[in-house]
Amino acid sequence: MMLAALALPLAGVAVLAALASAAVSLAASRWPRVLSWLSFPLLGVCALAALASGIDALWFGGAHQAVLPLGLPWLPWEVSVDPLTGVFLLILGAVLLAVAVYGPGYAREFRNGRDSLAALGVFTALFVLGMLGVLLAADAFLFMVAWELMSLASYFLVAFQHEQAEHRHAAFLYLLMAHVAGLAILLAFGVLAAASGSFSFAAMRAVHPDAFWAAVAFTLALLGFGTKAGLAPLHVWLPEAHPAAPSHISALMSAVMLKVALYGFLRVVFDLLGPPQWGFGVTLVLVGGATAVMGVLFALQQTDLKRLLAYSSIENLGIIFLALGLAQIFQAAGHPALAALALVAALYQALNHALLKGLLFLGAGAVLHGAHERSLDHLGGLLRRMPRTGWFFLIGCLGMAAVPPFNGFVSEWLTFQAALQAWQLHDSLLRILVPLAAAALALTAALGAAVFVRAFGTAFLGRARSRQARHAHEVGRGMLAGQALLVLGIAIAALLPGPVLGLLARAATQLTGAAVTGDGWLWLTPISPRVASYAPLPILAVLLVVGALGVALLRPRRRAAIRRAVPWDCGFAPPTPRMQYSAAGFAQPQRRVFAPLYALHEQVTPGRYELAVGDRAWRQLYLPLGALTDRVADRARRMQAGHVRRYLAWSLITLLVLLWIVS
Amino acid sequence: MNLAALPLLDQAVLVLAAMALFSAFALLAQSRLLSAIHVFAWQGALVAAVAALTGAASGDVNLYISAAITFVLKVLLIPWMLHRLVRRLALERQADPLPYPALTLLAGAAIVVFADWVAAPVAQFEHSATRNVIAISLAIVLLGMLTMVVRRQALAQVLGFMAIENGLFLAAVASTHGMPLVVELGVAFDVLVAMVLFGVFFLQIKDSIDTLDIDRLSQLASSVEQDEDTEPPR
Amino acid sequence: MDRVLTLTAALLQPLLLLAAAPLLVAWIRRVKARLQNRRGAPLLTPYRELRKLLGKEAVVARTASPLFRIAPYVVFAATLLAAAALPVLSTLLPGARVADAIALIGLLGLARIMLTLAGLDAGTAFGGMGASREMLVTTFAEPALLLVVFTLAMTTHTTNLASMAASTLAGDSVLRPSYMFALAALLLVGVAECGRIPVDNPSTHLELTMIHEGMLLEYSGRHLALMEWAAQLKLALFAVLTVDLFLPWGLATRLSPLALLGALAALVLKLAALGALLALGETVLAKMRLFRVPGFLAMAFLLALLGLLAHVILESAL
Amino acid sequence: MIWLLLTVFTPLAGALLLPLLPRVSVAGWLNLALCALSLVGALGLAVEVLLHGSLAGDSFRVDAFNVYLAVLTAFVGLTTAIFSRPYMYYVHSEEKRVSRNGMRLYHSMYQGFLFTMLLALTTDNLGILWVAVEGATLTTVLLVSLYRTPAAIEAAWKYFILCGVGIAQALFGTVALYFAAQHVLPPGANGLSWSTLYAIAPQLEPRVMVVAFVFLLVGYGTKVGLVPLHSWLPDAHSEGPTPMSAVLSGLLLNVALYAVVRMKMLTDAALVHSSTPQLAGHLLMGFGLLTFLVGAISLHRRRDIKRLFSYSSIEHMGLMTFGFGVGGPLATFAALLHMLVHSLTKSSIFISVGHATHIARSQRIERIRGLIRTQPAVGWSLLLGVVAIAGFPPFGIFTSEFLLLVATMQAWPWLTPLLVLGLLVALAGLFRAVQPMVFGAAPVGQYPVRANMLPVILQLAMVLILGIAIPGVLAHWLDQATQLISGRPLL
Repeated sequence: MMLAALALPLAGVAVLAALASAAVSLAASRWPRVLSWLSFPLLGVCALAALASGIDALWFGGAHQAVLPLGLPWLPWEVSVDPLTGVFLLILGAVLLAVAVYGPGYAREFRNGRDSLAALGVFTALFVLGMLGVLLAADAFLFMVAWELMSLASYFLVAFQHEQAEHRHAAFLYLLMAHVAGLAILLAFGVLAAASGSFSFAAMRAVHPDAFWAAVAFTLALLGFGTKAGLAPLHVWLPEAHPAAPSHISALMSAVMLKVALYGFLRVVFDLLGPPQWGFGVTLVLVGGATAVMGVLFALQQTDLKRLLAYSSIENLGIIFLALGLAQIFQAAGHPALAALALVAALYQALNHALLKGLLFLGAGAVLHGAHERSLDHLGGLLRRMPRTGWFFLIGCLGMAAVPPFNGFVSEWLTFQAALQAWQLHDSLLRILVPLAAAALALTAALGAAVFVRAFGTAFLGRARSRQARHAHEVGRGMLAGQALLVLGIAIAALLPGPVLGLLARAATQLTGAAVTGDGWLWLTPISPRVASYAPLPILAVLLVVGALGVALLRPRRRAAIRRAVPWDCGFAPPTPRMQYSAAGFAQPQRRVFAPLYALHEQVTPGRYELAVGDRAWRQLYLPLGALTDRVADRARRMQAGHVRRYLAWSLITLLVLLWIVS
Repeated sequence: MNLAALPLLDQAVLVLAAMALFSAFALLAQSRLLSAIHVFAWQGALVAAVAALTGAASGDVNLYISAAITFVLKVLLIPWMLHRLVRRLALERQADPLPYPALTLLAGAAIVVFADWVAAPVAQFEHSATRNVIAISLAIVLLGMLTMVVRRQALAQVLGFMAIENGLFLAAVASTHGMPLVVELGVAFDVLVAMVLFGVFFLQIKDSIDTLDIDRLSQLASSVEQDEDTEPPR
Repeated sequence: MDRVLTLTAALLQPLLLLAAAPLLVAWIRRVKARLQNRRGAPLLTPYRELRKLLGKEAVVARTASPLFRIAPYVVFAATLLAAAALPVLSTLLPGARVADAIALIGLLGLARIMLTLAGLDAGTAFGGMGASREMLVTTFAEPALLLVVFTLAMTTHTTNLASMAASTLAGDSVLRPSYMFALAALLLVGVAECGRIPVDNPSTHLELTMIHEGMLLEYSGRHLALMEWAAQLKLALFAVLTVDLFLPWGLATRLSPLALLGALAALVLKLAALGALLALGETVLAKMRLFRVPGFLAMAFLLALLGLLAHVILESAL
Repeated sequence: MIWLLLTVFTPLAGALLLPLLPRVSVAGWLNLALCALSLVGALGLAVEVLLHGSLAGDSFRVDAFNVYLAVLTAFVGLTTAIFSRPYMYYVHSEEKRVSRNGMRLYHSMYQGFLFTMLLALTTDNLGILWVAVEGATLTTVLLVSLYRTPAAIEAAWKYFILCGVGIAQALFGTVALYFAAQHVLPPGANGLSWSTLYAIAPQLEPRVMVVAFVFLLVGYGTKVGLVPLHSWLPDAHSEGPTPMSAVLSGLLLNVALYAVVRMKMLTDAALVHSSTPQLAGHLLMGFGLLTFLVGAISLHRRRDIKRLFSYSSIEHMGLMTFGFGVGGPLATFAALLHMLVHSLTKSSIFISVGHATHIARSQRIERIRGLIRTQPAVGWSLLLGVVAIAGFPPFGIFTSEFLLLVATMQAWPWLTPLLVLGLLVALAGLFRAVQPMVFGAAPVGQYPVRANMLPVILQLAMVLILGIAIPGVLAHWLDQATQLISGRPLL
């Protein structure tokens, strides 16, 4: 089939388009228009090509390989496209397309500033290039090069508005953690390469390390990819870095880069590492569950809209890793079909999260653009000032809250279905663990709904809490179109779960060897109709019909439909915006309930209440590490005492000790 | 091998080497600068004599040349330059007493024992009579370093440095009957240039900190980096 | 023919529940009044209230956005849809294929989210307060409810409510410890979700204790009618859910008129008993302070979890 | 042969000729031209080696190992000369920190330094190697004190004393080697010729060789900057003029390491039948690891930008030493590649640092702020240089570190966590210091300076290309060197 072989060339087009975008962006420092007229359109081309390549790879299946004339003589760069790559190319393409449409409008803001547009364009393109490279790489060397390129380019993007000290701090932390991740991954590949004697994925797939080294490789991979994916307690960089970047970059980082980390983990642990082990699965379930709960609890307390979204990303990645753990457990227990189901649930969740979080970050960018404010305590009433952005944002929020008929529910439902098959396991420990994981998931889902009710409710509903919010304006057509594209994607994922699942199942089949079907275009029946099924289209239809009937039947015929009046509020004095519930107040009950998990700093002075919700991991893990480094550095410095006689003594002692050793 | 069975020349070499070792100790302990320079000159003379005697024993012409170079350089030229410096810097009366002379000398003795222990496997491999001179030369090298560690006077440090050179030369002569001539010339040239540079430095140091006590040369300690008010130059 | 019949039944069952929901509320009020030695209002009062509200002018706060006016319709439709997934009379229910138990909980979630957003929309203090507290309740109630469903799903190997009920009907009656825990949890969750004493008091507008009513404070006219009706439907829904899951006996497994009539009679009896029980509870118990609510809900969550664990540990080996 | 003479003796001629020139500006240009000429020679030499294999003569030996270092030396010498011409002219005519005689001395010694470097690389005679390395100290010591400030004099004094003593130990080691050789070789043979020694190495007495190696290691290791012998290095690098820092970090350390590796090859060959055949490698690994870790941790809490980067040099020298110590084709290849890319990157960083200190008119890190705002070219090149030196792809240092880690993973898996820790600590230290310098708002009253960024762009571009694809010729060349050192080719 001709079309089947197109996946790799299309991916190549995407890579070239990203390269071209980077190259032309260099001119943007002189001609700012280059960014809007060339850089972003080229990224759009890249996105379309990636999208097409991903769909092609998923549709036709099979792996396509090629060797590039780059790299080291005995270690050429190899690339390949297979269904697993396809899933993530699809995600990358979809989000990048929206960003490419959205970007020009957003970047116009920077034309008047002092920040370099060329840097923005070049590093955006390199960032995309790095992510593409990670997805396409079929050998460890290219994978690492692309991985670090991705980290590095995104570092520069985080540091883009570097005149703000907190952005610099975020960028530094990000780079450091990215390096931790990179080195851990490198070591994981080192273990695999030591076993197989080669860096090519094909060779690694053929020869597996023994159980001990497999565990080492798994731990390293979890450490590396988990850091990038924001698993607790390695997540601290994420809520710092994602908000610091320009919003369309935050969208790419949260929606795509985290998925690329997920891809890497899948590639290493599910594809290359060899036979699954239930211990790996248990680890993943525990880490994923803890991350999800932690992420959502912190998301609930954030007042910065973008930080909130970042913590929510941590939560979602936790859920995804939990599902991966289920897949690993099922696979190890000899239930490949269930493993495939859990894997599909994870992939579906990844796709949903990419679309939703992309939309929400673009929406947050629009809010920032329209109201110049991203603190929930200074927003309010934006739904009336920025209606289109507002409704798009609502769709994103409902999707994240995982309610039917939105897409977030589909993946949550699939995960629950997978977890509920735990009765098929024979080990009683696992049989207890899996339902517990489901409980954690349920808790997370409920808290997640609270997070997004709070976010949407304080930012878009109620009344403006600041002058900027009162004078907010709707954003331009390009930025709206970018969001609309993602809404389109969300609609497809929400309403046609069968076909989407059919595509994603190719990747799950590749990794587990078992098939999952969606049962037609209307129904989602992963196991059997008796067990469970779900059909979002009828749900939407009924909602619309009932709603329309209600409006039609209840609308009064003689009078005006409604009368506007001052809010009632139990008849007290006319409420002012300051009397509204604030974002901090909204989450106060949960703050009390979960108080031991937060590092709270509260300060009450007459007429003022100040609250800072800190991350315990930061104070108990990272600050001591930093202090330790400084202490060791100071001690090492004492060697350099400045006295030449002491240096000579060092020299003499070294000589004597060495002579003593060898004699 | 019995000492008495050795030819007279070899016996003389051994005696001279022992005296060179003693001079290294003298250099270590001597606190007056001018006397130390004299001791150094004597050490140079002893080493040159060893070279000449070894040349006589083996009939190697190169060794005579080496001995001559050493004599000129280490006995005449360098002590003369040092003398001039001492006079120019008005250091004639300056003493540089050791903080713990007894301990230092004991450490020196320990170093000699250590040097013998290290050199034993090397020396047992040579059959000529002068093999044990290798241990002596190693000891002189290490004692030179010790001198540099314990002495605070810049000039005394230079003497230690030059004593190391003497030890090296002794080693070369005793173990291998001298290095190839090119190398010897190169070494000698380097020593000469080094001496010139030392002279330049003394003047510069004296200019900048008004003393030659090298413990005062500790501005560049990393801990000083913390100091806010000292602005290092570019 | 069969298909048409099933579809009709599927359409009629939620409508039946919708129609009967105010009656259940009236019944509870009546029993409660009797327990308090009052006569109580006639059973048709809730219907009259609804009719009155539907005829009234709708007043909307100036500060509210369009979402405020859409929310009642969404809340109503979502609750109704959730009811459609519930076997009221018969286990032959196509609606249960569209949305299983998890989707039912999801639809209730959708309704709740719209409700809380509407509470926040006017920008008033009480609306925000109600929304915030509602979210606190959800935080525990929703997962507890899910766990209850999971416990039963692990036993019956399905999350389809109709299949669950059918499976319980078909099996022998076994005394399961897990069901005991799950039932207790479900009752607690139902009380909390429907805003009944001791978590919330539906018959008061005392400002500082309001949860559900706080969110409805700005509503009037037809909007309020829809919201109230949806709340009544939700109560009925929880009642039916409880009996479906734990006491399905009487449900029609065939679509014969006789079976359906029997099912109706059984349902009326069971709901009446459950309503009386709730009324009794509301009479005996006092409303809790809000800060004790998390403890109450955590207890529900714990019970649900215990149910699940009891199933895994004690029953699954059977 | 003619190429060799051109390469090595052009700088010697320059060293003798340049002080005679009356005009400073002409001397700067001539300095540049002589470097270019030397580079032409080195390139010719490289082509010759490539076509005909190693050249060996009476007292010189040019094989794949040293010819690539020679080209590198000549190249970095040239690019630094390009940088140094306007830089030193500015120091001389604007800042008035260096007199005319000082400028003459500078140019003469610059060429003299290059001469000693190239001589040390191409000679076959271990004695001449020693003389040349000592000569490198002597030529640079006056340059370190060129500014005549107390700190500069102190740094130079320490540099002189420590390296002098160190190199004396190397001479003792050389004597011991010669001694061992004399017992095997017939009288009249050249016992200091490396080629000869290497040929007869298995017959050399292992116990003598061990002692000799210790002295040579401590001696040349002092110049490499191995911990705890490194104390002179930060002082000397930070107090001298910046072009000197660039060549010291980029070249001198390499040449010293080259000497160590040559000695290790001899020792390995001699110890092959003894009870401790890996002794030299283990010593190098231990020193390398210690140096690497101490260098990495010392990057933290620095106040002086040039000291910062000199510690970075120490760290990287440790890494290379470790690589050579691990041995085996992969690690050796990695270490060779690392030498190459580290030299290019580090000298480019020092060039950027030079401009940065001129912009901020201070060497203190906390006074250098907002470089990208003030002068984007300088800011970005410093930042990109640091990115490269920290081991990020697509720069070449990533490749070499990747290979080194993998090689360690295969041979000594339990040492890799230490390496990884060091790399992390180093990255944190570097970026902690560099980020505030390049980013952020510019201080008031800070203006751009005239800067020629060509050398930086050229060198970083080369490092970039090496990171993406190593040209076949170069890979072949490195592989030949790998074969020489480790006994087996990689390809």
